[in-house]
Amino acid sequence: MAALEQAIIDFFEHMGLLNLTVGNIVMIIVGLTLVYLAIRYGMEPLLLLPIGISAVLVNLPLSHLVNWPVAPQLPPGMEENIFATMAYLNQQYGPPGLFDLIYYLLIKTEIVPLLIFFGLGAMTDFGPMIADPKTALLGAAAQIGVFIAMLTAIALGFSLNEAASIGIIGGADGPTTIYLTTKLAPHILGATAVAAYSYMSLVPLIQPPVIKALTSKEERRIRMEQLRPVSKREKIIFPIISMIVIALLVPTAAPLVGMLMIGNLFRESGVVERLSKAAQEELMNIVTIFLGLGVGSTMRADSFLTAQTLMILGLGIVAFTSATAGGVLLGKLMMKLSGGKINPMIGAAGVSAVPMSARVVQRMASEEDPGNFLLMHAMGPNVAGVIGTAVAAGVLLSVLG
Amino acid sequence: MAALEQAIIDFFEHMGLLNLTVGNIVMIIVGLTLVYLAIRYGMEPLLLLPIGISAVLVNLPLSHLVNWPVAPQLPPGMEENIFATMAYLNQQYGPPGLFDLIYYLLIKTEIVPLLIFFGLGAMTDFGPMIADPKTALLGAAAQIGVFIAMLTAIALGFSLNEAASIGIIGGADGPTTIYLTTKLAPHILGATAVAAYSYMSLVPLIQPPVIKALTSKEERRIRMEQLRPVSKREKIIFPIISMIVIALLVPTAAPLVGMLMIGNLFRESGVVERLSKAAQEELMNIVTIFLGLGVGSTMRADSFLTAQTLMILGLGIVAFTSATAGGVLLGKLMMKLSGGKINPMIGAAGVSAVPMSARVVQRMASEEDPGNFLLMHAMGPNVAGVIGTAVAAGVLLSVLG
Amino acid sequence: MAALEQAIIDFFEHMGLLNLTVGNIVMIIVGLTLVYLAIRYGMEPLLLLPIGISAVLVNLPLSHLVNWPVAPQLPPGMEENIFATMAYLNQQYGPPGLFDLIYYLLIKTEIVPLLIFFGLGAMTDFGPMIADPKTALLGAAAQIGVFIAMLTAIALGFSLNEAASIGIIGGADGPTTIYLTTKLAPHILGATAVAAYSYMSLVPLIQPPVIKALTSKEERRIRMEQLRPVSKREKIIFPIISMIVIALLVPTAAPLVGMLMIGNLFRESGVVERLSKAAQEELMNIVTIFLGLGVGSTMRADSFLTAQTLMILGLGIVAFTSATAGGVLLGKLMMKLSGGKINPMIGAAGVSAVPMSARVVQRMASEEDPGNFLLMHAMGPNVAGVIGTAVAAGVLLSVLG
Amino acid sequence: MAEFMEGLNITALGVTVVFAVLTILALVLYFVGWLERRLIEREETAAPVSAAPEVREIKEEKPAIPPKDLAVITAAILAYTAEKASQLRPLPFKRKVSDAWRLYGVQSSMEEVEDFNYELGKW
Amino acid sequence: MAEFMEGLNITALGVTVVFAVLTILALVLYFVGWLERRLIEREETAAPVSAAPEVREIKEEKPAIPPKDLAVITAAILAYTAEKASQLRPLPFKRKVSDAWRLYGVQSSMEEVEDFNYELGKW
Amino acid sequence: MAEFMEGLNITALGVTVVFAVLTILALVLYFVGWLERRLIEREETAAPVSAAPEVREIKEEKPAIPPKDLAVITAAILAYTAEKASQLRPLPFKRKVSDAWRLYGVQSSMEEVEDFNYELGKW
Ligand code: NA
Ligand code: NA
Ligand code: NA
Repeated sequence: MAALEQAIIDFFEHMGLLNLTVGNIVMIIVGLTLVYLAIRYGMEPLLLLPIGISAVLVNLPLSHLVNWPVAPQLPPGMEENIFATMAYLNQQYGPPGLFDLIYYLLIKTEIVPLLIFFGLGAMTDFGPMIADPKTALLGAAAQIGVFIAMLTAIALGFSLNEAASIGIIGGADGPTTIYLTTKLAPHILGATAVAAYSYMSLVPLIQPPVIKALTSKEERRIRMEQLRPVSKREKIIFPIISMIVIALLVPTAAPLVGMLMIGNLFRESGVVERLSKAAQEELMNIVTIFLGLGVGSTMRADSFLTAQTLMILGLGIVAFTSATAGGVLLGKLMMKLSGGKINPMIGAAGVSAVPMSARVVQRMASEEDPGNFLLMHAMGPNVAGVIGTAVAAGVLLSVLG
Repeated sequence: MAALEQAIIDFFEHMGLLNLTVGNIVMIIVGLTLVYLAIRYGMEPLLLLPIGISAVLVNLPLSHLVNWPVAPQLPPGMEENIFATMAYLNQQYGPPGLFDLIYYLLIKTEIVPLLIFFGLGAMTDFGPMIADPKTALLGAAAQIGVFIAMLTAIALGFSLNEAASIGIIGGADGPTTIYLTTKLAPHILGATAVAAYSYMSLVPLIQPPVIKALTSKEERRIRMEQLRPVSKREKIIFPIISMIVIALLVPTAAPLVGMLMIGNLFRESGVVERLSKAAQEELMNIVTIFLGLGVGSTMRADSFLTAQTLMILGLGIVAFTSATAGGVLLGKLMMKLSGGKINPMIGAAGVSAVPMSARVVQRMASEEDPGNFLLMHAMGPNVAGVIGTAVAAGVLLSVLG
Repeated sequence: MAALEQAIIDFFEHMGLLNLTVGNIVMIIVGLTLVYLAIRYGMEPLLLLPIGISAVLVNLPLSHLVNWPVAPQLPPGMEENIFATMAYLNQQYGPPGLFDLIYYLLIKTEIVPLLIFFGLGAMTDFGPMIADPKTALLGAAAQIGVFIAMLTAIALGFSLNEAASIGIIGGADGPTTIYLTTKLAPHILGATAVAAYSYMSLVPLIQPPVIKALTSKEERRIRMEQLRPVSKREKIIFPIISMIVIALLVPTAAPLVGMLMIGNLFRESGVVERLSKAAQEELMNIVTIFLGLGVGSTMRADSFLTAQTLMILGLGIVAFTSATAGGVLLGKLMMKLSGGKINPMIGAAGVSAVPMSARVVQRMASEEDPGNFLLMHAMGPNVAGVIGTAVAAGVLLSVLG
Repeated sequence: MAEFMEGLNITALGVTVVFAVLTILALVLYFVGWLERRLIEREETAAPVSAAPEVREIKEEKPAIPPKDLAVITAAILAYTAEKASQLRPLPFKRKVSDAWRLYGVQSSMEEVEDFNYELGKW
Repeated sequence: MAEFMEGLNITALGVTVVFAVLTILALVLYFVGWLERRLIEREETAAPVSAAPEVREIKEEKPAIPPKDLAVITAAILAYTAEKASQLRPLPFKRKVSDAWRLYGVQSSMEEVEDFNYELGKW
Repeated sequence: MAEFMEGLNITALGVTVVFAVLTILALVLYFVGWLERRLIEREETAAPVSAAPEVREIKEEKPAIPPKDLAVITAAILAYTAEKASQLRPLPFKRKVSDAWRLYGVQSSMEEVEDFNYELGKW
């Protein structure tokens, strides 16, 4: 009977409830908040719901879904060797939990972010950008937000690597943010990923005041000419040319842009519909599940509950706001140079968050003039913004990686 | 010409036919029997067909689909380190065959059983249990079968770890059985998995006599009130609450219950239909294929053809019978306490095997009284049984793991 | 400011454009040619499009999608150990790029080719071969092309292992070619894979002249009796029997034939439609994407741009031509033995390339006599050719592997 | 024998824990149900004006189809499907409606771009 | 030259084995076919009463649709599909029929629960 | 402060590169567009006889359905779908049309074998 008592005592000592820390409780509340926002307000539910619920799960103590730290102290020289790292972590912290495997095998190796880019390519119609290539510059201008946020982060005391990961939030591209943060500053992955996806879904709230502040009513009423048609041949050539041009200029952006463009070629070629569908659906869905669970599993009290995280969330706003401003200001310049043929608002769509910021522009245009249709014109900068952010990430990687 | 003769002689010496052992032949027959049962009688074909046919394949000598042993002798300290284990096995036994990779990378790491639970969560409607929470206790009562079978196994000379893996068969949950056996006693994985799935499909034969023996005609004729409606909000809150409550109480059950409930949240949230569909279909199908092939590949003559295996198959009946009895007996108690408002038969549905045991109850009810509809009431204990078995597995893991 | 200048100089020094070699440019053109052929002429687009575009991508310098060599110099004893190999490559060449992971983890381990065979099995109807088993011999005769091409390759100075990989191109089975080349001569994988898939799509051009040269007009006009019906039971028994017979005789062919037949059993059993559909669609599509990208990523200037590659492309024609001739000649023998009941053209369909060579035969038959329907008769040798090539690969592996 | 004693201990622990956990879960569910009923009551007292409109949106009105017609249509479609299954192969997955936007003018294009599923969700 | 001789040996071995294996396979298939015919004969002698009913079940009767109607329906649906493809987006995957069971009473719920696919199969 | 200076340098580099890359890309796209227009012109001068027929094939004629009919059919199908969604479960994936070939004669079998998707593509 003593043995039974002992077994019961042992069992209760290892009960999660008795090991719950304040940090755990706060993180569980954070996770539940993300779940609530995703379900109640539809905020990027495909990412924020899995992220939120797995943040809850990994903060229930001793649950063995994560046994390894997110940013471990490794012996010198091991950092770069994923196989040695995993064997070492297994030795130090015991066998991996499911979420450790997802994080280390699928996310840290960049498999998942790159496959997401592959699927995005298969989903994206670059037609509007091909029809009016000058709008691509607006996609470049919005990247100014990336660097302004980065500089602000440095000023606030973040390291260069952290600051670069924070800045990229302004690119409004979830997978790019995850890709860069995983490489440069994995310990803040949870914070930057959550910031990126949260603000992407808040674009309709963040952008309009900035746009209004920078444009006059007349400017917002400018109508634009209809876009020229784009042939199937151009759409097929586009991903090939883009891949080659960008990879030759910024090799560090090649993985992101390459996978994006392979996906797009699958889409536009018209001869591999099976594969294009798989990239957009079965593979994309599976990969999205793993991305959400893996990112959420990095949200542990010790690395997430810091003043840094709050600052990162604040810097996210800086990033989105200055990115919007950058786009609109170049829009105004292009308006002047073109003799008023370009509506400066479409610059705001350079913040990718496809197609939300393009829709914001369309909505604001029709508020001023119900007959003004800017949507397709805004899609040009919008898809260019995806490429622009990948290039910016490439530059940051080449300098800091 | 001598060289040619030599080549031909060499070739024939490595011909599988000449290396076929009696054990191989028996295992091939066992595998073919499973295939036959799966096709001819529809016995859990999604698992038993892949298990059976891969058992045939791995017992064809020298076929190189499996090169590594299922339960190898490892140097001390290596057991827990999956990466070191695989490198060691590669060194000792040569490169892995496809089924070795499936077994060691996907099943032994628990990836597959947990993803199956994730998919099950996305497929399961916990509504009936939410509508009538007291039926959850019947799901607990059926777990008594787990422990009775475990004690019987110990009495028959099995080790504690083996006995626990055998007992869990009584939970009537294939993935839980595979999860626990892989952790506690991998050398009997083939036997426990086959027993679990076989008896799950035999529930319509095993349960009725037990139920009849323990209940009177009057008891079986008891009609129950219709269940109350369950709101969408309750269905969303349920997986979150369950995950938190169970993981806090039994952390070792957290992986199973956590993945089940994440899947269920995906289903009920209504905002991530892409992911919920992927969990139920594309991911589930792929994972099921690997589960079946991986489990079947462990059925080798040397570890499967033992007296133990026959005993395990026998103990499986003990487990299912006593689980059914446990559920029905608590059902009778609840009937008395409720003043005859509860039909004791629904206790039998605590043996999960969703939804088969619930259908058995429904069928027996309508035999006695064609107007008696117990199906939804039996679904409560039925889905609760899944949770109950996961908790039981958690307890066994925490004590023995 | 000096620092800025330095950063810019550094950046440009690592610009891909400045590191582009002539070899890279040629390989990019080769890749683009494959893409063009796939899109413009529909040449096996599901493989040649991914292969072509990833060949382009990996030849853009410094792009970090591939960091590891395809056929590295390894310390003695490491060759066979995939885990040690990867850890070593990581140490030597830095972390793996996405395509390195695909190649080393999915293709070199044979996971992908075997899963493709699994999917092919689920797609293939062996009915015509079951209905008329003697046509299986024509599937054997076509394998003569494998050995003629192999002997020619040896005569041209290729090593035995290389020659075997080149010969198997004549089997007209992409996955078998990839499977065997990966095991015997990984450094020529790109060349043999491209040759196999290219010539498979050129079958309608390659076969007719050979067939015409070997048959008379009268022979081509021979009509054949309608095939007998095949029962469901026979179709279920076929994959099981074939797997057992072939694995017992040629164990080295067991992985290929085993997976093919498991897939076929899933198809014909009729009880696991979910899994059969998954094998044919979601799993197949995903695996095909990885196969194409992984194979394409091996097409690097240093290993691909050699005189060997041109010779391999030439030998591919030898292989296809002699395979066709082998089939037709046995067809003529069987015609004589059967007293003119067998049309010798169906022997050409023993070159698998399912169902293209069978269609070639049908088309040539109806040109001579519009009322002559040979398609189903040609499907027999056609599917038998898949098995025949797997057996031939098994023999080559057992002698050379 | 020692093993059997330990087995008994584990059994006692296991049965206790399983029952405890499911009892606690049941109690929590009763509590959630009670809360839900109170919330619904309060929402109803707060009248049809306020609160959680998106919950109601879900229950869209659907025009009733007379059961007989429904049966006829069902039968027709099923019969049709059965008949055609052996001849029709699935239409290729229609993925690219794309160029529509420039042909049908700007208005129709709006809908299409909203279809643009980069963000993988709805806005 | 040594290599070429070895190649010849491999060729001899390979051709022999390939032909041997496929010949054996063909013989086995002839045997299976013969067995099958005998089995069917025996089943038929054993009369329409007994044996393998599940094989026959498969061939369900289906009500014939006149070919002309079939063609018309096909044409209509194809034309309709083509026309709508650019405007209609796929209806969201209708996954949760769920609450139906409490609305439509117990009888209808039976069918639904049988749909419950935890066991991933049919019972 | 040193970090901030380095940040400024990175910013200068980054903004330059991003603009440079997208400008080059835009120029290339203008060039491709110009080439495309020239190509189309040349194809048109070369008359309807020659050139790229497979591009045109794509734009198949489709019989127009009067908008009103279209709306009616749409409404009917949507209403029907909504009504049935809770009762109908998806027809099992019809995978094996198989034996058809021997029942319907050799002619029909041709189509089926063309359906045979080993090569995963079209011929
Ligand atoms: Na962007
Ligand atoms: Na259970
Ligand atoms: Na072949």
